[in-house]
Amino acid sequence: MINCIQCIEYVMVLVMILAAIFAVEWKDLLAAVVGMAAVSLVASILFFFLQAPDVAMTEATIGAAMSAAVFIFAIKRTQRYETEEEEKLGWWIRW
Amino acid sequence: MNIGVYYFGAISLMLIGLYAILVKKNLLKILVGLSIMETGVNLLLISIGYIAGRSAPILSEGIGPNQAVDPIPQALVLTAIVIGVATTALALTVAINLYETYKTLNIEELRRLRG
Amino acid sequence: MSQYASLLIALPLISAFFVPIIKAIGKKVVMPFLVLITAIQMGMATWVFNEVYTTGKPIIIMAGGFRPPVGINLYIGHFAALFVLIIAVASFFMAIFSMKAITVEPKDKYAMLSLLLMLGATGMISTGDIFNLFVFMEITAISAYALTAYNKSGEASEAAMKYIVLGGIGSSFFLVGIALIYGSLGTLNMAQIAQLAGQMNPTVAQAALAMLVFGLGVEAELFPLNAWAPDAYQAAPHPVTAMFSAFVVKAGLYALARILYLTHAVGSWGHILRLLIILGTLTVVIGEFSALRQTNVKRMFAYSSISQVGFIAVGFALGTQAGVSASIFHMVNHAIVKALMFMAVGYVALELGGVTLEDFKGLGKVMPLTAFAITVGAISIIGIPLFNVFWSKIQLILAAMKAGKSGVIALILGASLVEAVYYIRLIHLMWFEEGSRERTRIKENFVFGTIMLLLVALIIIIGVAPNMTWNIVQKASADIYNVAQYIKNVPLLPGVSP
Amino acid sequence: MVMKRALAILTLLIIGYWMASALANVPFGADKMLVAQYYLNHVKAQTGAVNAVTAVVVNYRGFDTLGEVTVLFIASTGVAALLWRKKRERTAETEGSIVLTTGARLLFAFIVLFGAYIFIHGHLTPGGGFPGGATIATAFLMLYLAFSAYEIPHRSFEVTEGLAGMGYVAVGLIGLAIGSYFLFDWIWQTWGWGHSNIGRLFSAGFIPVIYTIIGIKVGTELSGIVDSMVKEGGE
Repeated sequence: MINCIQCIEYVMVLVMILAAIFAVEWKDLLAAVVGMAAVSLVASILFFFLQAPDVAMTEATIGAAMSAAVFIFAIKRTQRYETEEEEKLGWWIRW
Repeated sequence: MNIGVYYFGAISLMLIGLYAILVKKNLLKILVGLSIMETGVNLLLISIGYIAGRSAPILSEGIGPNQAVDPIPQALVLTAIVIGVATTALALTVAINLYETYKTLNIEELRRLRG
Repeated sequence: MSQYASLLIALPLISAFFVPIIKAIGKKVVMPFLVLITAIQMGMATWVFNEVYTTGKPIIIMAGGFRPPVGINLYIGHFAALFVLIIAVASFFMAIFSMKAITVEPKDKYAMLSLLLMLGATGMISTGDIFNLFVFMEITAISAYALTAYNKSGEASEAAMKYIVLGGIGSSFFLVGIALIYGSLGTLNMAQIAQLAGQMNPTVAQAALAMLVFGLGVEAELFPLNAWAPDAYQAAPHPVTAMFSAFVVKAGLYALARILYLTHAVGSWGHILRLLIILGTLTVVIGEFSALRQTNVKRMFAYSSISQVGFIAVGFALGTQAGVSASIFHMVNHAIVKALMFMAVGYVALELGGVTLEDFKGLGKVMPLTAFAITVGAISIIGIPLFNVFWSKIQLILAAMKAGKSGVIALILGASLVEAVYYIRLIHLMWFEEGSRERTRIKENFVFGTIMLLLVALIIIIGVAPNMTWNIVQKASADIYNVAQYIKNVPLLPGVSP
Repeated sequence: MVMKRALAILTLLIIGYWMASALANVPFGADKMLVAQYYLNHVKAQTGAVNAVTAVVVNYRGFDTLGEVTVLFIASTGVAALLWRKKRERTAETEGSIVLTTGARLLFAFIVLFGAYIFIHGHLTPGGGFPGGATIATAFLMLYLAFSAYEIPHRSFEVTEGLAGMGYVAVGLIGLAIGSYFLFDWIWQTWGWGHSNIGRLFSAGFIPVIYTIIGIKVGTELSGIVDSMVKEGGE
């Protein structure tokens, strides 16, 4: 028997995972950052469910708002789109 | 193996972030992955501190010491969030400097340019 | 009275915060201020060292006046006292070196960051709480990221980027390890973790320890996570490179050893030792062979430094007190030698503008004192008798013999052979070959020459009469190995236990 | 490349399975408190705070918080050091729309006040120095977005930041002098101020003092980071 609070939890976790996947896969970096902020926001709601209001507030202001703002400034000073090329394993693994 | 939905969410976020770090080539994308991974770790810590049926550790409004969840992981996560944002800001600064030198954020290109 | 040792943390912190105000007064004062603060820190560290080694009791600092499992405590035992002193001395020398070696603006930010790097390493070595260890590790790491990228060249930025990404992965892993330990024991205090470690579920313990080892592997430069190190060593400002090699990596190794031995009661401890021995061996092998084909001398020293770190990790992974003692002895010797060598290389780079092998041809005629210092360091690190590293390598071999690990002996001997090849090549280049360009003799800086000669003297003193240092080192290793004594030393609050 | 991507996913799945099998032994929702139970039992008497998280952050684990403040300080210093150029100025050309500019003027004071409220009441309600400081930084961020020529007075912000940090350490050192422990809560434990009004504003020893310091520091630091990121270097 699944009660309603539990459905909300399942839906929230699902939304969070989907947002994370989109944030990683979108080629438009601005959209990716918005996805990342969405992950943080949903996570902060989950923190509320887990009885951690302090953490939820901090995550919403610092984790979502400030870090997204800093990311957007960085995108403004660099480039907005990921260039399309074949993908290889990260370069710091190789010497 | 019975793990709750919160543990599942936290582990998934960490794996998605790690995937981005390992596979993606755009530096900003890698940093997005790092940030997602940190969120996952924070969620994991908070859900370890949760105790079923108890409320937030604010001891007014008739909540006694035996009716509150664990405050320590929450204090730890406060620290971890701030540390995460500090790392992100510094990393983005380094990325801006890299872009101004090489005019690209693609790590393969960076390797080639440096020779 | 002993609570005043908390000034070791408070002083660098408050002076780092004071730098913006100093800058408003006058920009010229910033670098002398850095030297002054590190000198005071050195004085305090000497006092603490003296206090700990004469009374034989560790100094326990309780922040906020709460007894340990409730509040955070600092534990300055024999090991921490020794290494806090080494950190302070190295920082003092490098602060003097920085006055000349740092030319890129903004210098006031450099002063703040290097003070905080010193603070982070000091805190990592002296803390007695596992999450506090994480916080100090992040302080060290983030100031190290910023200092690596300080020169703002493309190479420096790329090295810092590698470091940040690997460090980010490492710190996440470390935090997961902490979460698992906290979830199964309900405490974060190191002494209490050691007390309760036997109750941990072996699966959880194995996962948690592996996570912690990987998380610390970034700072401790163990194999899969040390790809940042050569780049960062090469691109960072010269005093910063010396500080990295002299104490940042040591702090990481210490944390590794401390956590490893605290949890020796858990069921799956043997697996973790085996993991660490494999990682250490790979670190040595890859470091040595990469060093062999470098043409940039600073990078070559960086690889050599990495392989020494591998020795130290292998020594800790032997799981015996002899192994721990040998490793700590090697840490001390390596700190001295590498501080000397990176400082000398940095000085050469400052005077000649480059550090490729080509620049080092005929260095003996251009900068004889510096060339002499590098020669002594190189001879020492190969492991020639009457120099300090010889004794720690011998101790490592003896410890491996006692533990019955013949593979480790072969590893150390083989690696020493490879080291001999590239260091003797360098020495030959410096003294017996003519440079292509005609260069006149450079008048070497008196202060830097004095520092280098001091370090050379230290190398030879330890090499000729190792017994005094060896005694100190053995006390320090008992501090790490003897966990029962560690638990007894920390005044745990009696009410808080299951 | 599909091959490498599959390999990465496989590795990640192995790590995930391994972590999940460890976590299965740390059951979700169970009572695992040891030290935390002590905190919950004694928090009101020992620190005077109603919000246990705040007490843990500022009193019991004050060292961590000092470190955390330091980390943020390093980040803002590092960002300023790495983006340092001879001459730097803002390059935004378009002024914000009339709605944004008017709104920013109106809201600025309210947001700053709200941030101050959050950090002053940290020992009573959720929140504290970090979210409060971030809220204040958001107000400055809004000014940056609304006005193309706006700049924070960064010289004085830098000095404020340093002074706030020194203030934190100084509070700790006063504790060392009065109560002989670094970061000792002298206002609550030695002077015994506010014991009679737990749950109201003037209680909880030095928690409001430290949270005010942290709030100011975090606010100036985050605004400083924004300032460094917005301005581009000229030649």
